[in-house]
Amino acid sequence: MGDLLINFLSGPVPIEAYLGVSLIMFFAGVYGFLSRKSLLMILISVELMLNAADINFIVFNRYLYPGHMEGFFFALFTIAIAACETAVAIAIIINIYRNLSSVQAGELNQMKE
Amino acid sequence: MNFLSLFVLIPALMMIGLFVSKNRKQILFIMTFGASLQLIFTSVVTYMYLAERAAGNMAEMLFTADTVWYAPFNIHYSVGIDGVSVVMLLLSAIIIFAGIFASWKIEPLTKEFFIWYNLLSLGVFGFFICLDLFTMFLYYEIALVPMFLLIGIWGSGKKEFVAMKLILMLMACSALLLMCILGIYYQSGASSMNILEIAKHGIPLQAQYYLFPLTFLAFAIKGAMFPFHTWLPDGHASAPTAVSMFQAGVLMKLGGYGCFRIALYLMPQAAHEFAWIFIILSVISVIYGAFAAVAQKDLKYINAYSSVSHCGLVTFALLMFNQTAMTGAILQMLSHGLMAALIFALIGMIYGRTHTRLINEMSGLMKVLPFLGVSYVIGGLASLGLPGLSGFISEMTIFVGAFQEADTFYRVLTIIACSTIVITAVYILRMVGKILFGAIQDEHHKHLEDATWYERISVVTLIAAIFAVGSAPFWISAMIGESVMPVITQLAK
Amino acid sequence: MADQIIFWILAAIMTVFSILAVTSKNIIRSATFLLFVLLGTAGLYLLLGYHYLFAVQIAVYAGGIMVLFIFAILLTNRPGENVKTEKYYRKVIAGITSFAGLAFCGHIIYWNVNKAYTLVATSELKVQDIGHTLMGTDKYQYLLPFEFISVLLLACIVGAIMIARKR
Amino acid sequence: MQYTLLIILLPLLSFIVLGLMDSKLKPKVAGAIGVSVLGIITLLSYISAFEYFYLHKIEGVYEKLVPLHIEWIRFNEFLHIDLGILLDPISIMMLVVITTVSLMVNIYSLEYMKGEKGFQRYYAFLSLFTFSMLGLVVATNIFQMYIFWELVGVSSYLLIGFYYTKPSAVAASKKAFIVTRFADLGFLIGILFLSFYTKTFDFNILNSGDASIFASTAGVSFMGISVMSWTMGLIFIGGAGKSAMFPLHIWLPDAMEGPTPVSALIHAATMVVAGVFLVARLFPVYHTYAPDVLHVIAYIGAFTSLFAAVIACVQTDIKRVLAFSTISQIGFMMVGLGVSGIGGHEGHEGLGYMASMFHLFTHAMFKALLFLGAGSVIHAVHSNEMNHMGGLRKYMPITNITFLIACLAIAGIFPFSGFFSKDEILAATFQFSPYLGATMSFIAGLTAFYMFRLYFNIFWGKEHKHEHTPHESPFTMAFPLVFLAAVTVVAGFLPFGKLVTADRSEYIIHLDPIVATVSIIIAVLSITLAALMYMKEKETPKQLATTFSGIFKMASNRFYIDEVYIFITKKIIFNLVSTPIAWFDRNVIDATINNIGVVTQWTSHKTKRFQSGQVQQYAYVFLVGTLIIAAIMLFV
Amino acid sequence: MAYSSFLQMNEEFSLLIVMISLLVFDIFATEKSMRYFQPLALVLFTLHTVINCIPRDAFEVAGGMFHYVPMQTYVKTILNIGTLIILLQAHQYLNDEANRIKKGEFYFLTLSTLLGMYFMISAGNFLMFFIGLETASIPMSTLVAFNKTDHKAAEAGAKYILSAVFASSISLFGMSLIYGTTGTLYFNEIATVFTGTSLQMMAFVFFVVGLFFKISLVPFHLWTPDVYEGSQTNITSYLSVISKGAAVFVLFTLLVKVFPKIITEWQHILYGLAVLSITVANLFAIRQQNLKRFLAFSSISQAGYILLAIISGTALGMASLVYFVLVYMFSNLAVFGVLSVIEQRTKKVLMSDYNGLYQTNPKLSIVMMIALFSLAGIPPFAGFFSKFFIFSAAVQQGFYVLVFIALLNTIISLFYYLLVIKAMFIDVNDAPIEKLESDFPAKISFVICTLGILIVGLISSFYNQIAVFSFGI
Repeated sequence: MGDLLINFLSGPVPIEAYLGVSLIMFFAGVYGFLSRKSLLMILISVELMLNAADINFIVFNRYLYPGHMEGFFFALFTIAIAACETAVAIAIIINIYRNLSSVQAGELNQMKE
Repeated sequence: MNFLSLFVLIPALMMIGLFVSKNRKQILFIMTFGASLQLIFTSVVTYMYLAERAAGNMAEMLFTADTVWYAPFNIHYSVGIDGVSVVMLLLSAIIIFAGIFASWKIEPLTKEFFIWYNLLSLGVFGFFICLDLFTMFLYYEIALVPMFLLIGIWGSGKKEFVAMKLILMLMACSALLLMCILGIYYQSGASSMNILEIAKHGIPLQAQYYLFPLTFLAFAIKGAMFPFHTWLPDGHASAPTAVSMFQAGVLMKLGGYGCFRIALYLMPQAAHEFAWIFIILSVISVIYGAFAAVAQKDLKYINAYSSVSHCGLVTFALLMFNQTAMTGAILQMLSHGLMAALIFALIGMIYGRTHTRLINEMSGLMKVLPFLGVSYVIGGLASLGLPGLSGFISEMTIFVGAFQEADTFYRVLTIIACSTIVITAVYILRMVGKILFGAIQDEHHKHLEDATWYERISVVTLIAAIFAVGSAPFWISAMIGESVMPVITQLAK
Repeated sequence: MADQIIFWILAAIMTVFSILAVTSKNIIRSATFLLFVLLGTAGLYLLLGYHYLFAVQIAVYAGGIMVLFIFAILLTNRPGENVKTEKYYRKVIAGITSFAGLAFCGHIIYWNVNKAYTLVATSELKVQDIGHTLMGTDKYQYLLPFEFISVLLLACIVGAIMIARKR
Repeated sequence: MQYTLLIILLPLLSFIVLGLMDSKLKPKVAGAIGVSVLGIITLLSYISAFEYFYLHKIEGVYEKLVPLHIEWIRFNEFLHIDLGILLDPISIMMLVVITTVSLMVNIYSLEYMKGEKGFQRYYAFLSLFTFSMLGLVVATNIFQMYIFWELVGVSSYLLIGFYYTKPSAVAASKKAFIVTRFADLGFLIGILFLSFYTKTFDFNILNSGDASIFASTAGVSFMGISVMSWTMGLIFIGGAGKSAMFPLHIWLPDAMEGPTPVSALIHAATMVVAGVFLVARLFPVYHTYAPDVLHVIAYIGAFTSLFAAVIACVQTDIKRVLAFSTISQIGFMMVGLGVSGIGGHEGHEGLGYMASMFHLFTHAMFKALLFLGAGSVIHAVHSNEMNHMGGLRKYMPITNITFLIACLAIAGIFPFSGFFSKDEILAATFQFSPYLGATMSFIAGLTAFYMFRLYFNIFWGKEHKHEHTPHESPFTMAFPLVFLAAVTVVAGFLPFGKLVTADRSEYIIHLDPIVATVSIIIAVLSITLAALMYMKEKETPKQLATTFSGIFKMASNRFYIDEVYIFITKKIIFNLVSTPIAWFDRNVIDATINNIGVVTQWTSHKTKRFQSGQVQQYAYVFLVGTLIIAAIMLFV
Repeated sequence: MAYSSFLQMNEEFSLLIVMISLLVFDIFATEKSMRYFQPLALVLFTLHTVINCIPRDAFEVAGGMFHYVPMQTYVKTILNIGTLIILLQAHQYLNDEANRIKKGEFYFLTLSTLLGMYFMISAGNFLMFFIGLETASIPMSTLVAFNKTDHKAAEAGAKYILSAVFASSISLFGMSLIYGTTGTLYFNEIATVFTGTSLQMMAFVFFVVGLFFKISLVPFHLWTPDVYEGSQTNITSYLSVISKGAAVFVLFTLLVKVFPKIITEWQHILYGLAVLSITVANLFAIRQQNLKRFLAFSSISQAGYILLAIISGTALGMASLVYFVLVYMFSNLAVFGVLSVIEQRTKKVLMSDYNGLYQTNPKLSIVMMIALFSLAGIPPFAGFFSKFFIFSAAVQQGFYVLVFIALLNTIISLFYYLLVIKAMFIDVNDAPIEKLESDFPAKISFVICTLGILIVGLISSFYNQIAVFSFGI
């Protein structure tokens, strides 16, 4: 048992593990996006999704293509973009709140069909 | 750009003129002047054509001109005419001319009416002078959509519904057509969309098997072939007079012309394979249309079904693949165009007075409307194929031509098709008898005014043309006869 | 070895808190859980030797975005009003779909990702290198996107202010 | 003989002028134009007849002259419709008949139609008819004949429907046109067959006796009958329609709705014999290539003749009696043709043909006379019904006498023209088959009977009360009666055998004394019987009617052929074919198209909820879409 | 360091200058001089359009980060003209009391999204591309919510930003996987190594749906009608024309340049999506009463038609696509222009409100009709030509069935376009929209659109010019 564990833990962290974490994060975000009612919660879920992608970039850069810093910079810029998105989204959500006195996604149903 | 382009330029200029015109007088002046110009020009072109042929120019198309338009697609603006186009141009010019007088008092939105009307005529003329698949299709489509507004605004009855249905059905057939045109062009591997060029290249047999039936069908729908004729009765019934005339007189002819010029000419081998299907359908149209007309109560419906029947003969004859029948088909297009236009003009005029088109609600109109009545009888007689009027010539040419095929299949169908001359007589005489003869039953009908001068011009023009074709068919038939030869040779390969 | 252990701890934290963040009923708690996830991500960056990115992650996400979230939550959360509970079937559908997506992507990634890597030493990236790369105009240098993203930032600021201001 | 063209063209001109001017012309002027044009062409046709019969006989055979021949429309290298004039004995004879009767009718109508609304139109139509009929008889080819055949049909339609405000007239005109049109269909198909096999329309080529023309028909047959028999049979259907052979005769009695002079011209003298003329024109072809059809023609003619004669015996409308009599007499002509052969220097092969043509000629004269006489009576008493007449001989002496002459002629009493022509037909028939001959003799007896029944009922018998006293017709009406009566009296002595024969060479007529005597006896007996029954008011007819009520009723109702016609047209064509087709069109074909639209719209409305307005649902669809595409790309 | 090479990016620089100068003007201008803001902006933008309309030779900046080919000039010019038309049409709106204050923001945001599109178009690297994409969509969401006091606008803004963020997350995830499988983010390098392994295919799909979202193809389209309906009409037109036009061009470029090795695969995807988009959008459009919503579905189906050009992957397809976008821009903007004029004055957007419009506003009706006919592909209007070329491009590659399905759908689309025309010309209305006088800039925009619709088709040099620089596989 112990050997097995040590065997498992020896050597570098496998790339699949990183990718698995990011994937779980990503789909947790997806789940949140699809199931939560509050717009803010939806936004929180989106953050998870963006973060998952960032991790992917970083991991790929480090593990597979360490020659250049492409993944690194992509992640860096993505963080900035995520910040922009969040800021704008929150502004819009606040605007929704002003208009509807609520931030429930279900109430955004004036336009349909 | 050679002088043939004037055919589309004149309507275009007329449209511009109308657009800036101020009052009714100017509108009517522009229309009359323009249409007369068009008619004269058409006659001149006809004369030039005959002179050129007499001078021994045996080219397939005369007065051709070719300008590259969209080089990447090898689309050229190429024009040229042969005898068949000349006949169609004449027909269109006459009907457009007559149509103007038939809608002299059109209300409301006179200007708009004539603008759309001109657009229709532009499309039709363009279609007949063009040799390039793309431009042909372009003009074909131009001559389609104005119908929607013309019927929708100035029509009667369930006009919106009918306009929509008509346009959508015809759009369906032009969708089919567009696909076929592209298929023809790409499959032929020709370096231009010019049909002469494509005919030289030929289309692989395998492709023809797909393209021919579809192309033919697309045009046949326009020619109201059973069972795709159903846009026609409603369309005729709801359209205003001039549009009914135009539709029956010219637009339906685009179908037959297209079958002739594109489907048969470019895909002769497949035509042989599939002819039997369309021949059967045509014969069904002929008989079916005639029988359906017998049971109708509305004048326009009667004539609509009669058109189905008559135009069935066109495709029937085209598919006989011999010179006589094909000449007959073109003659039938000409003759049906004139007759149908005449009858629709008269129906419109009668409807304008009686405000009904149901034959049960009219009787004895001959007494109060002698001019219209007599003209109506003439139209009816032309339609049932009275010698001396155009219908006889075309039908006989068709029957004689169709009889040259000794096969039992052809023979039986030809005989069935021949029997239309009886059924036609039945519904024509029934209709004439009910509305024109007998005693006047409706009090209001006793004080109707007979045709006005402009109505007379319209009617007389058409009758004169019908007589001209009917009593002196030799030159027109000879002209057509030599012009169908390229198609026949193509089919004989 | 230590890397491994740290990684697995971080991984466990991130997985658990990701899931908690999207399932928690209380929105403030969700935000907090998100913070933990973001910090865990920062930890991963650190683990992989991207110190600079670690700092950025902490500063931007934890320092900037989370604050925004907290403000927004406070602004829109009326006292006494609880988050409405979601409909059950919706959760189930969302859950099934997400899980299916996870399984699908996991399957594809697991079997197809390039595992023939040789991990070079996880030395720290020099800030000078980062700076040079960021300011260069050659291939694999990032001045143009850097300049360009400023336009994005500016536009977002303008837009956000335009939306958020009272008039 | 180029001037014969004028004979054709002048009536056309007159039609155009009268038709276009219509009511702008005064009635008198219109009448004058009509009459003078007819006068000119009558004169011309007489001249041409003289010229032809005197000058154009070469070696005992009359030439076939084609003074005019233009190509009208060309179908292909062989087939082309030409317009031209073919002069041979029968066409010359027809020219004479047509112009004469037409002229008489034109003169007669001046008075008869006076004051009618549409007088000008009437004359226009008469001119049109004359033109068409003349064009028909001089046709050089079968298609030209067909063209004028149709034109004749239309003129007939127009003239029958002249009183267009009268529903019965409209119905009759329609019926006449459609029935003959139906027959024309057969004609047309026959022409098409003929032209297909012979590659020509031209009569001269067809009749030339050149067997190579028909070479391609050899061995071709359908249902055991040779193709030439089919062809000629179909062509005969056309002739049968125009000539009112059973069962296509139904239109003719109704056609009496037209003005009486029209009946005289079209439905007695000229148009109705077009069928006979057609058979005569193609006689060599019939004789050589379709003798079986010729025999069928004979039997149909005989049956029709008998059938019509029986009906004529019980009709009470005088014009209908005459109509049935016409049918019966045309039957005679058909029989004559049917039993005939060609040639006739020795033996009697050509007798039937000659007799038939002769009968055509004489019949035209006396039947026109009868009709005009009847018109005169109707003009006087304003009724068609026999019951309203009686004892008119006192008031209308000229009419009486001329009518009597005509009756005697049709009954076949020597020396009136009918005797000669009918007698020869009977003789020819006896040669062919004694049974047929006997039948025909019996019919001749019936003819005499019903004609005198008619005569006595009109001019003798009990006088009917009239609102105003009947009076003799004025000169313009009387003159044609007298003229035609004169012709009727002398025509029998025309040397017809020298002029009009099957092979265009002289045929010596031998009167068969036995046949002649027998037929005169039969005729006299019949007349006596009629005199006994109808000369004085007696109960005998009524008794007879009740005794033979079955047959009497059937005959009065014309053996219910009209009912069959109505059944076929109304019940079968209209209710069982047209109405269902119209229904099918609206409710199946049209509805299918409409339903495509309806279904599209329905789908559109049913999918509303897909666009729920919920942003999460949008994302859900987005995600699922992505996954599905990815899955398809990877696993399919 | 070769900063000077940046100066080659003429279009981007001049647009940036316009933006900055407007921003500066907006900040420092007095209340009074704000009157000159719009004329100045329009003049500057026109100038920008004019000076940048000549194509240059291809070049690269920043080591391939920015990759210019001459065709881009045409695309950008088309976008410029479109934006100009929209700005002209928005003139009225921005002069309203309520919106006057937001003028500067409007321009700045619009132009910054345009700049984003420029970079998206010219990107030679996924990073550039992604930033461009985001620049084109994040500020856009604030534009969508521009009428912030309007519930619908607010809702539309929220829907847009959430959908956009979701889409870009997925797309980003896809990009990360592309990076993971190819090891590079430069387009030209990816093209050689991207061979279509399983993971690459998945990455590709995840990535490309982000663009499908922008183009709003079924089933990634559901946000479109809501957002179109909610936002201010000029913004809607911007979304439907400019944003979409840029995206389709980019999609073509990417597919052809970056993923040429998996052409069969992406052709299959596009095949399905084209059929779905055209059909579903048409079906949904039939029942719409709100014209903006209706146009949303119409534009979705138009996007489906555009796929027919992309699917061919040939130079012919490229030229047809750009041409289609050009024509589509004129037609759609004309329709939206009419809509905006009417909505501006009367707040009416339902189809039934348009009944009898011709009686009172003949000119507007005619413009609208011509534009709708052009959208429906009726000759002699340019739309006919553009549709024909697109079908032609697809048929040339043998997509007969696809073209046939598309053609059948043109019937449905004609149906609903005719519904509008019917409302304007045929239906009677007791209280039609009163006579409206549109302001001068709007009039200019109508003239430009109408002329465009009329001459772009009939005069072949437009197409031929485009065809000169088109490229395909």
